[in-house]
Amino acid sequence: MAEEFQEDLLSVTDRLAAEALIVDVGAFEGPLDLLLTLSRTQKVDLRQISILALARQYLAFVEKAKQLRLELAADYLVMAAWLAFLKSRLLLPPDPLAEGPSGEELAAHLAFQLERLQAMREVAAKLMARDQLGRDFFACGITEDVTRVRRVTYTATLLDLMQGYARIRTRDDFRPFVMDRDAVMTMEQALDRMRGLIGYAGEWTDISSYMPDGWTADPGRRRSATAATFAASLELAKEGHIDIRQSDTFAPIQIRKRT
Amino acid sequence: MAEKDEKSLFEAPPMAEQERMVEAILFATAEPVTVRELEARMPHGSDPAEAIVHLRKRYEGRGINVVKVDDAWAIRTAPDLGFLMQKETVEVRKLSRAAIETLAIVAYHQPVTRAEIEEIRGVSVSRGTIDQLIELEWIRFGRRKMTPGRPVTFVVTQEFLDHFGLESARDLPGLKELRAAGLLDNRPPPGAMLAASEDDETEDEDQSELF
Amino acid sequence: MAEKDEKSLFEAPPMAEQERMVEAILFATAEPVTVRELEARMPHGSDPAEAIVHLRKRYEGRGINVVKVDDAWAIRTAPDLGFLMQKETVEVRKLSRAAIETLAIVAYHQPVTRAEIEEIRGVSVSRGTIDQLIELEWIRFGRRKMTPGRPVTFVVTQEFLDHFGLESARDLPGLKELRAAGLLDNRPPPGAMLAASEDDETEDEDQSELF
Repeated sequence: MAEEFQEDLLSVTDRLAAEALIVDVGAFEGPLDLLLTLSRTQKVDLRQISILALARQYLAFVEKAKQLRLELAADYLVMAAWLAFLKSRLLLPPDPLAEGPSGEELAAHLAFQLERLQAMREVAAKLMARDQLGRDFFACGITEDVTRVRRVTYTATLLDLMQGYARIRTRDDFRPFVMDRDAVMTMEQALDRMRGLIGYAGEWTDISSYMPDGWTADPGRRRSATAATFAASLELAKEGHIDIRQSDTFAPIQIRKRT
Repeated sequence: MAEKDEKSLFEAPPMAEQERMVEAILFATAEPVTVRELEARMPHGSDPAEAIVHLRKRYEGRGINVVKVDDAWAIRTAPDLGFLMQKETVEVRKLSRAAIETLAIVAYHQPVTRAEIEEIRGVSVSRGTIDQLIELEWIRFGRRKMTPGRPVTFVVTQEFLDHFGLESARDLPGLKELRAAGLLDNRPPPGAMLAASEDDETEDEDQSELF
Repeated sequence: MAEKDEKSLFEAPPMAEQERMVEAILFATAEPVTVRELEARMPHGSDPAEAIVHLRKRYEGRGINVVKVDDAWAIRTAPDLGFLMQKETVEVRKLSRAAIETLAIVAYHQPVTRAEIEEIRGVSVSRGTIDQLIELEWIRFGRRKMTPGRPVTFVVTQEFLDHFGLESARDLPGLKELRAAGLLDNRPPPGAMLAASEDDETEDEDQSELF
């Protein structure tokens, strides 16, 4: 009871915080950056942060963005899915038979990542605040005026060298700019395809069965098609056309038409 | 007689004279100069390392100082007098936040691969960020990593140390604390098996081509 | 009270401090600096003319001296040490495109024969280009190839590695890495993506082998 009550309380403040963040979602450099900002609202040492609370805050943020019909990049949704999974792992009593890392281990690693990113930002600021050559201290203003011996030497930079090599090795590839989409399936393509098919999906179906013909044999094409199909499924789920589920980490992802 | 002449020909100049020579060479060279270079340019038998010790002492507290950069030496103005130098200041190209963070990650985690930078920042490193840092000569390619795929690594350069007034990468601010806190460890995500890390490698490599 | 504050605000720094300031300004400025300019840049009430007298004395007989140029002042190396500066007067020119490309091919494909270089570049390599690279001590002759005619090969030198800040030629980034760093703009031809990335792999491993 008390736990439930607290969760509600949390989600109210979370929702308020989420609303404030949504205004400048463009200012975040991806999910980890957003998580770090969210973690500051807990006002504790990063080492004592509650990952569970953080997961709730993040999910509230994504939920709010959905309500406002805001476009969130796919990696935000992937992180949301992962955090939802983590949340469930943290709340459920540990299953001794379950394979893979425990919820605590995953949470500890996320906390580590946040602390490390925060630390890198702090030292980056410290670095830039140092006295800098040409701004705070200076090299000799003149290059020596003694001109006794004149010898011509030639120089080149590593960049010249690499660009030179790249130029030769790709000369044959050069042609007027066209987008090579041969081995790349875009999310738009996958979306178009799935919209046509989804009407028939009354039962739970593995999303791998939505992969287009001819895209499964070649590993490169298969990888691209898998990514595009998955991203498209998230998009369709977001739009409310389908339900999506996955029973376990790395288990098949299944979808069905929402009724 | 001839023997004596020959001897004096190879005798090193007195230390005071060697100090003058080092002073002149460091003054005339914008880039830091290594002891080995000094040795090559000074008369046979000179001991530039000792001359530098004297010279450095002589310039203590002066308007210009002898500073160590990596394994080389340079003369630089004292940092507290920067305010006099407005005229000399060249506008440094403003670095993006991504570039600054990437630079810090290379400095503190070197040698570091592109995939590791991305793992720490949580986003992919945009084209041009690395390019810009290489062009500034603040980072360069290091040894390849002995992991699957043998990815190239990045390390910071002597120019980087010179620019930020660091004697060596060990003097980076807060380095000890970060190391003590374990924040510089390469900690793989839990459950990442060898196979998984191999997968990651290829994934990271091909990312820019897929999307 | 206010008057007193104002006065102390404008009080000139001690002469030793003024000397430091003049020292730093003269060192960091390319052109000789006039007393009037010094006055304008130093705190109100400073007496740069006197500071110069002290400074000049301090540098008497040193490796660098304070010298008068017209009505302005500058720091210059002592005239008797000019012989040490010969190295500073080399004129540096950019390497030609043909030379850079040839050098790059040697670095990436070594040991490589002249015929192989020509095949990769698609044009013949002039004698002068190879000579120039050898003279720069960036490439040298390697082993003869065990193919008919036993042609000589070229490899890069330690000087090359030093100049380009590389620990070994194997640390040079592959095509895929060049592309990832944004140094390579065009994409591979359609369908070649997989084949190309496999190629890259072997290239990284067997850089010495020609494919």
